[in-house]
Amino acid sequence: MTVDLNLVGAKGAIAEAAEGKWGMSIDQDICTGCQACVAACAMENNISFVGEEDAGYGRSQHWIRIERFWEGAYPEVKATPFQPMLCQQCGHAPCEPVCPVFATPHSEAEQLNLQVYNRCVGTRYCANNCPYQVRSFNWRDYHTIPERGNMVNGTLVFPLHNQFNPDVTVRRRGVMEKCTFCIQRIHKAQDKAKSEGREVEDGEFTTACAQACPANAITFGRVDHPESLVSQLTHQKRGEKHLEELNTLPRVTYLKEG
Amino acid sequence: MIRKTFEWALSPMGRIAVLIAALSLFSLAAFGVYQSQQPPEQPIQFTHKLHVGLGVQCLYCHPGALRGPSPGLPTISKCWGCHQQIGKTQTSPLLKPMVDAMAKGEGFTWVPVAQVPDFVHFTHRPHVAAGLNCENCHGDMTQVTIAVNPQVMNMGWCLNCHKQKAAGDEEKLTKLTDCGTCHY
Amino acid sequence: MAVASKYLPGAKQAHDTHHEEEDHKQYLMFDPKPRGEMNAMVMESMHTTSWKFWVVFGILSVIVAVCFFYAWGYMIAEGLWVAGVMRPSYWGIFLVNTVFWIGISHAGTFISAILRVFKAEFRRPFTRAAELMTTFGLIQAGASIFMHMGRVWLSYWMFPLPNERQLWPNFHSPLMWDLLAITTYVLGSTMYLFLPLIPDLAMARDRSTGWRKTFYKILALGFRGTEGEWRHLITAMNFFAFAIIPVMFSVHTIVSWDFAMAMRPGWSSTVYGPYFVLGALHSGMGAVAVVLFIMRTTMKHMDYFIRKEHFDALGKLMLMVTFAYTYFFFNDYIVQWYGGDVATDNLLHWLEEGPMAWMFFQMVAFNIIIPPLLLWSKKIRQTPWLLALIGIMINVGMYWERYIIIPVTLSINRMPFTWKLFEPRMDVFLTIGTFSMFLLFYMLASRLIPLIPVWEVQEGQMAHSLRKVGKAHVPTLSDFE
Amino acid sequence: MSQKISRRDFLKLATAGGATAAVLTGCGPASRYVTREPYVKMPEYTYNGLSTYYATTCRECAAGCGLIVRTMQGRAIKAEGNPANPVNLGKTCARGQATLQGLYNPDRVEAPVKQARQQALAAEAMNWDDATQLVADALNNTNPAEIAFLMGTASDHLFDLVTDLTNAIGAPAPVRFGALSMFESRATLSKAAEKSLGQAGLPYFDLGNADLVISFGANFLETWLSPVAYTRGFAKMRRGNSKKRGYMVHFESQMSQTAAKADEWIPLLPGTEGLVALALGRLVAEATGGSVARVFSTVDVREVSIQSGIPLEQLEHVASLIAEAQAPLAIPGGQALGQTNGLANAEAILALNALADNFGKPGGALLSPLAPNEDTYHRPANAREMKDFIAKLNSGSVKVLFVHGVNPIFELPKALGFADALAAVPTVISFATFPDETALASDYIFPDHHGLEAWGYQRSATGTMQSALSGAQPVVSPMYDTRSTADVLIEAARLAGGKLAEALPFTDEVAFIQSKIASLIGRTDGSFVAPEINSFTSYFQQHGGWWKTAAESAVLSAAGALNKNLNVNAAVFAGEGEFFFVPFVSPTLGEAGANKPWLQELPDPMTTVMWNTWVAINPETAHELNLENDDVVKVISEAGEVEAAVYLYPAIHPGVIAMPFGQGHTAYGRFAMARLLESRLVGLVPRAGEVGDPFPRGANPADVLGAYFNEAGDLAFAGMKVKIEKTGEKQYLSRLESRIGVYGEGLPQEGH
Repeated sequence: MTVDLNLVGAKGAIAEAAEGKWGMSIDQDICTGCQACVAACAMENNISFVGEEDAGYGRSQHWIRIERFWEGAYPEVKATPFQPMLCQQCGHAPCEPVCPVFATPHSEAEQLNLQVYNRCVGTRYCANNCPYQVRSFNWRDYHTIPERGNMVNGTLVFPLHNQFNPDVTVRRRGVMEKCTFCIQRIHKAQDKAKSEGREVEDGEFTTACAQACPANAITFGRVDHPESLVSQLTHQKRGEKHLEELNTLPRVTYLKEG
Repeated sequence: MIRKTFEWALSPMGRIAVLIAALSLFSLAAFGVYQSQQPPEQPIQFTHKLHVGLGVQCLYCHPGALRGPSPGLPTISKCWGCHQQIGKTQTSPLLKPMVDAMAKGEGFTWVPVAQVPDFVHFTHRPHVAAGLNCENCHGDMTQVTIAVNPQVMNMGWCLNCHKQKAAGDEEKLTKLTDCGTCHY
Repeated sequence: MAVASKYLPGAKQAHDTHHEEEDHKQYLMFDPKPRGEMNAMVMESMHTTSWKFWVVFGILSVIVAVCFFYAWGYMIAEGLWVAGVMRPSYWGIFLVNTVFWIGISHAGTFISAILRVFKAEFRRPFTRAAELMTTFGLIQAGASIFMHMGRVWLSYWMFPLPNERQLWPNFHSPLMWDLLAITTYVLGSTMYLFLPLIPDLAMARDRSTGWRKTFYKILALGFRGTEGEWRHLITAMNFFAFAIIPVMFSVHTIVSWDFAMAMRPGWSSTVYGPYFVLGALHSGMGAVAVVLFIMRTTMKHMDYFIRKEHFDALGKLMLMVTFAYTYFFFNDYIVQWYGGDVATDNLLHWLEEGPMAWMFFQMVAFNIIIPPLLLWSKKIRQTPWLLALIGIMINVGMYWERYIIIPVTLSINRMPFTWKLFEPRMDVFLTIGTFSMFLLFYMLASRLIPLIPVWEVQEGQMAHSLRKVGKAHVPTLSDFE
Repeated sequence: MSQKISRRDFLKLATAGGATAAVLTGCGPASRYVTREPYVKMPEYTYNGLSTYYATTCRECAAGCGLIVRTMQGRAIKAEGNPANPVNLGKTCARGQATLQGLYNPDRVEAPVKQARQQALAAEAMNWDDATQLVADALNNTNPAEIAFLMGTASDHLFDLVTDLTNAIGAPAPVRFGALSMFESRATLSKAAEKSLGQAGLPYFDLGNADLVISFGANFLETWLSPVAYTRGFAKMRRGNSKKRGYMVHFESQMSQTAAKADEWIPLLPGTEGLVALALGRLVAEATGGSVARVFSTVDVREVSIQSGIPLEQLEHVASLIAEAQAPLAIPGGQALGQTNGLANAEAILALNALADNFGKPGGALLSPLAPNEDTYHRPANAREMKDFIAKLNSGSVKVLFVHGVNPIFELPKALGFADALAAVPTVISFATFPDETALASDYIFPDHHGLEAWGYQRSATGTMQSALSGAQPVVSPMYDTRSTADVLIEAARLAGGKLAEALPFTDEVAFIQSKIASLIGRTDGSFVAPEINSFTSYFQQHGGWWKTAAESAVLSAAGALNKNLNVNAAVFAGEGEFFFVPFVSPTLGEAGANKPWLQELPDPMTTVMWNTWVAINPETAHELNLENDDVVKVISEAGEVEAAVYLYPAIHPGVIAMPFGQGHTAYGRFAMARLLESRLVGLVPRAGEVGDPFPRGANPADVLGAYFNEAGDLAFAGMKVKIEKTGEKQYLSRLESRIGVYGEGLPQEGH
C-alpha cells in the first residue's frame, strides 16, 4: 500500500490510508519522566553531548526530550503529564520537501522520514520547518573536542569513542540529525527474519527508548498490522496525535490520562 | 583586440609552450589518479591466485560473509592450521612474517581493499543470500595476488546493480533504492 | 516628436525669460557641458584620490580580511557553533544579511530598468551607482547564504550536476528555486550593469594610459561608437531592461517563499511575495540615497551630476514606496492577528511585548511612521544629507524587519517547550565583514569604473531643450531613439 | 597515506588514537585505506561483524538490576536490561543506560598509584606486584583490630570476601555505606519493619496490585531503593489493572518527580508526615464506622491540620479516598524518614497499611526476601554508625583503612568530618576506579576494574519478591592496568600466609565466587538447575544470576502495628534559619553519576536543569526576598554553607528550599568538574583563574547538613533550617525547557 501524497494532495482524507508502517504509542499516564529513554537513545545512536554552555543555549542533541509544563499556582499547582517528544515520522512531513539536496527523503519502503547524513549540506531548513522541533544540528564536532580526550604518547585519544555503535553513523559538524525510529534495529530484525524465511514478529525487537522505558510507556511496532500491540494501543480512545491539524500524519500516538 | 592579446600563442614557440603546459597538466592529473588507484601495501604478499587455485573456498577464510555485515579476515591461527603442515612455510622468505608473528603470538595488520565509507551500512549476508558470488563484486581472485578492486565501489555502482536486480518488481525496487536501506 | 518632460516642473507661467533660463539651469538636463569637458570631469573624479580614501580603504581591507575571510574560515573549521544559531532559531543573522542584501540589490534594477523603461529622465546620472549596488549586494547575499550552510564545501550538491549517484537536487525545495532565481539575477544584473558601461569604458580607454588603458581596452570590447554598435547596444539594453524586471520581482518573491512556504507561525503568509519586493525597494531606495550623498560629497565634480533635483525625485520615489510598503505591512500583520491562531497569537504577543519589542516598534517607526512625515516636505527631500539620513534610518528599519522575521520569529513556534531567544555571536563579525566588503568593492569600483554614465547624461542633454512657445520657455524632450 | 589502525587496539579497548579517526570519518572524508588486524585467535563464540551479548549486573546503584551488554569486537556498545532478572525485567533507568560512560570514561585510574594524599591524581604508576605486597604487608603487619574496611552499599561478593577475611583474622566487620542508603533511610525502614511487621528487613511495597497509593515523601520513581522495579509497579497500578485506574496521592513539601506523577500532590511542612498519617488513620477509622485503633486514638486531627498546613477538608478528602479504596497502600520514604522523628513517622505510615490490613498481601506492604545465599539481612551502616566509625578513625585506633566503592568525603555530610578523620589514619588504601575525592585523599589507589570488566554477584535487596542473586561477569577485557580488588585481596592473603591464606584459599576471584554460589547447585526452585559447579557457573553467567521462580510470601501480622501507643513527636529542626532545607538525590545523577557526561546532559525531570545544581524556591518567597532565576544564593546552616543558583520552582512549599544531591565534586574527573571556558557569552559567572582551570560543578548540599539523626540512627537530612543570602552574582542555569514558553520569562505577565 503506497500513497503518493504528492498526487493525492496535502488536504485529502488520506490519513487512514497513509497510516504508515512503523509507529509508536506513548502512554503519558504512566510516563514518569525518568529520562531513561533519553539516555538509552543517546547510547544507542552515538548522540554527542554538548556541555553545559551549549546545552543551556538550545544546542543539546537529544533526539527525544521530555516536556513538562505547569498548570495553576501553588498550592493547586500541577505539572502537566510528562510528554516525550521525538520525531513523529510524519507520513506527510514538512521537513521533507524543503531540503534542497534530498537529505531528508521519505522512505517508501519503511514509511519513515530518513536523514541521510552524508547528503546533508546543513541548510537547516528541515529543522525550521519541523513543527515538533525535534531535529538537532551538529553545531560543531562535539565528539572530538580536545578536552574530552587524553594525551597518550603525543596522540589525542578519546576513550569514550569505544562506545560508538557501529550500526549508526557518527555525525560530524554541519549535519542535521534526528530520531530514526532506530532504523538500524529495524533493518537488523528484518534481515534476521528474512534469513529465517519469516516475517518480523510483533515485539521481536523494539527501539532503544521503548526497550529502556521502566514503565513500559513506549510501545513500538507495526501500526498497519491491526493485531499488533501498538495498533491496539493507538486506537484507544485516549490516543491523541500532536499537531494533527497540520496534516503531518504523525506516527506517534500519545495516550492521555483518564 | 582579443586576438592581439593571445597573439603570442599563435607563434610556433607559443604553440609548443601551450602544448607543454597542457601535457604537464594532464600528466600531473594522470599521476594523481594512478597514485590513488595503487593497491595498498600489505604485510604479506598473499597470493589469492595460489590459494584459490588450491581449492580453498572464499568462505573458508572469510566466513562472516554468510552471516552478517563483515566477511572478516582470517585469524593467524587459521593460516597456521594449514601452513604448519607445509614444509615450505619454514623456509620461504615470503612467509617469514607469518612464522615470526605466530611465534610471538601477534596478528597481522591487513589493509582491507574493498571498503565503503562509514556512512554506508553494507551487509554481506543479503547479497550472498540473493545469489551473488564473491567474484561478482570482488573480481576473479584466481587472477590476482593481492586483492584489488575490479571497479570503483561507489553509489552508482550499487544502484545500477540494485536496479537491475529489481527490474519489474516495484516493491523490491522501492526497497532496494530506498536511501534508508544503506544510509542511517 | 517632442513631448513635455515628465519630471520637469511643467510649463510654469513666467515673465522674465532670462530668469527662466537661469531657473532651468539648475536641472542637469538643461545645464549641458561640452562632451569633452564632461568626459574629463568624470575621468578626473575617478583619478582624484585623496589620502583619506586610502585610509578608509586600508581600514576596510583589514576589516574584510579579519571579519570576513578569517572569521569565515574559522567558522568553517570550527562549525557553526561560533555563530548564534541554535534550536529553535536554526536560521540566524546570515540569512538576515542575505535577505537584506538582496533587498539592497533591488534598487539598482528598479532605478535602472524600470525607470529606463518608463523613461524617467532623472534616473540618468545615477543608474550606474544603483546597478553597482545590485551586483555588489548580490555578492554579499550569495556569500551570506554560503556562510549559513553547515557544510559549505559540499554546496555544489545544490547544483544539478550529473553524478554517478543518480541524484538530483530537490526541485520541490524553495531553496532550490532561490538558488536558481538568485543565480539568474546575478547573471542578468551583471550583464545589465555591463552593457551600459561599454560606451563609458570606451570613453575611459580613450582617455587613459598605462595599465588602465589595457584594463579598459579589454573591458570595452573594442567599442568605437559607430552607428551600428550603438544600435546593437541599445537593442541589447532594451532587451535586458525588459527581461530583468520580471526577474527582479521574482527573485525577492522567491526569497520570500523560503519563509512563506514554511510551516511556521508568522511565516506562512500569502502576502509575503509583494511584501518582500516592496521591502526590498524600500531599503534599496534608501541605500541609493546614501550612496548618492556619499558620492556627491566625496568625489570631485559630482555636484554637477548629482543635484537637488535628483534627491527630490528620489525622495518622492521613497515616499511612494513607503506607502506601498505600509500597505503590505498591515496586510501581513493585521490578517495574521485577526486569524487568531494560537501559534500566531503567541508570536505577535512575543513581538509586541517580548524582549525584542523595542526592535519591532523601532522598525515600525523607521519604516512606516517617520519616512512619510519627513519626505512630505520638499525642503527635506532636497537636502541631501537629510535624505541620506532618512535612507540610513530606513535601512536600519529594514534590517530590523528581516531580523524580526528570521531569528526573532523563529524563537516562537508550535512547541513552547523549545522557545528561545536568539543571541548573535560571531555572526556579528561576519556581518561587519560583509558590510565592509560591500563598501570596499564600491570604493574600488569608484576608482576603476566611471560611476556616472556619461553617455546617458549626454544623450539626455542632447535630447532636452527649451523651446519658446509664445513668451514662455517650454522644456521639451526630443525622442531620437 | 593512511592512518594505521589496528584492530587489536580496539580489542584492548584502549588507546589507539587512530580509532577516533576511523569512527569519525563518519561523515567526513574517509581516508582511503584503514588497516585492520584480525584476532590472533578468534574467541569461538565471536563472529565478524556480529555482536556478542553478555549478562551482568548494573553497579550504578545497589538495586542489583540485571544487564545485557552488547559487545562488538571487544568493545561494549550498549547496556540494556536483562529481561530475565526479576528485579528489572529487562528495563533500566537512565543511570544504568549510561554505565558505559563510566567504563569508557576518560578519567579513570589507569594503574596503581602511590597517591600520598595529594590534590590531583599522581602521575607515577606502581606495579601490581608491589601493590599486592603492600596490601599483604598491611594485612599482615597490622593488629587486626586496627584494620578497617569501608565499602559501598551493595551486598556483593566482595563484601562476602572481606567479611570472610575479617572474620578469619578477627578484624572488625566491613562497613557498608553510600549516600543513596543515607537518603533512603534504610535503617529506619528496617527498624520500622521490625517494629510493625515483626521482622527486620527491607519492606517492599507492592504498588502493582494496589489501587490507591498514599506516598509520604517516598521518591520511589527516582532513586529510592529500586526505582526500576517501583516504576514498573507504578505503571501496573495505573494502567495494568483493567478494572480501575490506580490513584495516587503524594505528601511532600516539594513536588518531586514522583509527586508530579501523583494525581494529587499535597504540600505539607516537613516533619509532620507521621502526624498526617495518624490523622488519616483516625479519619478513615471513623468514616468506616469501626473502632479507632489504639495507635490512632491519641491524635487530634484539627491540630494536625494546623501543624502540617494541610486544610482539614483535604485530609478528610484523602481519608474518604482511602476508605473507598479496595487496596490502599501507604509508603513511607524520602524526607518523611529523614527527620528526627523519622522512625515514628515510618511506623505511623505503616499503621495506615495495617489499618487497610494489607500486610503480606498483594498490593500491600511486604518484606523483601533474603537473597539466595544470604542468611540474615545485612543493612548498610546508618549515619550514626558512620559517625561512630569516624570517631574511631579520629581516635587513631585504625592504622589501615581500605576504601572500596564509596566516596565518603563527598557523600557524607561535611559536619561528620570524614576528611579530617582520614588524616588520623596512617595508611589509607583506596580501590577506586575513578579519581574521586576519597581516592585522592588516600595514600594509594589500587584501582579496581569497572563493573563491566569485573566478575561478581550482587544480592538484590528489594524490588522483587523473588529471592534473587544477580551475577556479574566481564563483558570486555580491562581497558587499563587495573586489577580486581577481590583478586588483590586473595593474592595478598596468599602472600601474607597464615590465617589469611587459610581464610581465602582460592586461586582467584572466580573460584571464590564459585565457592559462594556452590550452595545453590542442585536447587530446583530456581531459574535453572545444574548438577555441578562448572555448568552451574556457566549457566549463572548466561542467565545473569540465579533466582527463585516463585515469589516468597511471609505471613505478617498487622496487630503489632495497630495496637500500640505511638508518640509522634514534633520533628526537631537544627539551626536558626527561616527555611526548611530539603536535599534530595538527583534522579538523573544518583550518588555517583556526576562523571558521566550523558547523565550530566540529561535534564532533571522537574526543573530540566543540566550540568549544575540549583536551589528550588517558591516564586512568591523569592519575590519577597527579591530573588530572581539564576541569582546565586548562599545557603547557610549551622553546619556550613553552599552557593548555588536559584530556580523559581512553582511547586514547593513557600517555607522550604530544596537542593539536589549529586554535584559539587572537587575531584572525580573532568565531567564532574566545570572548567573555565574562553567563551563567556552566556553569562556564566566569571571566575578568577586561568582558562581551563577546574572548579566544582554545582554545589553539594551535604555540606550544609548537620550531624542529626532519627531514632533509628539515620541522618535527619531534612531536619535542617537554613537561611539564604543573595550574593549578587548570577549563574546561568542550563535548562532544556524554554524559560519563555514554560514560565513566560521576558513577557510582561506570567503565562500567555
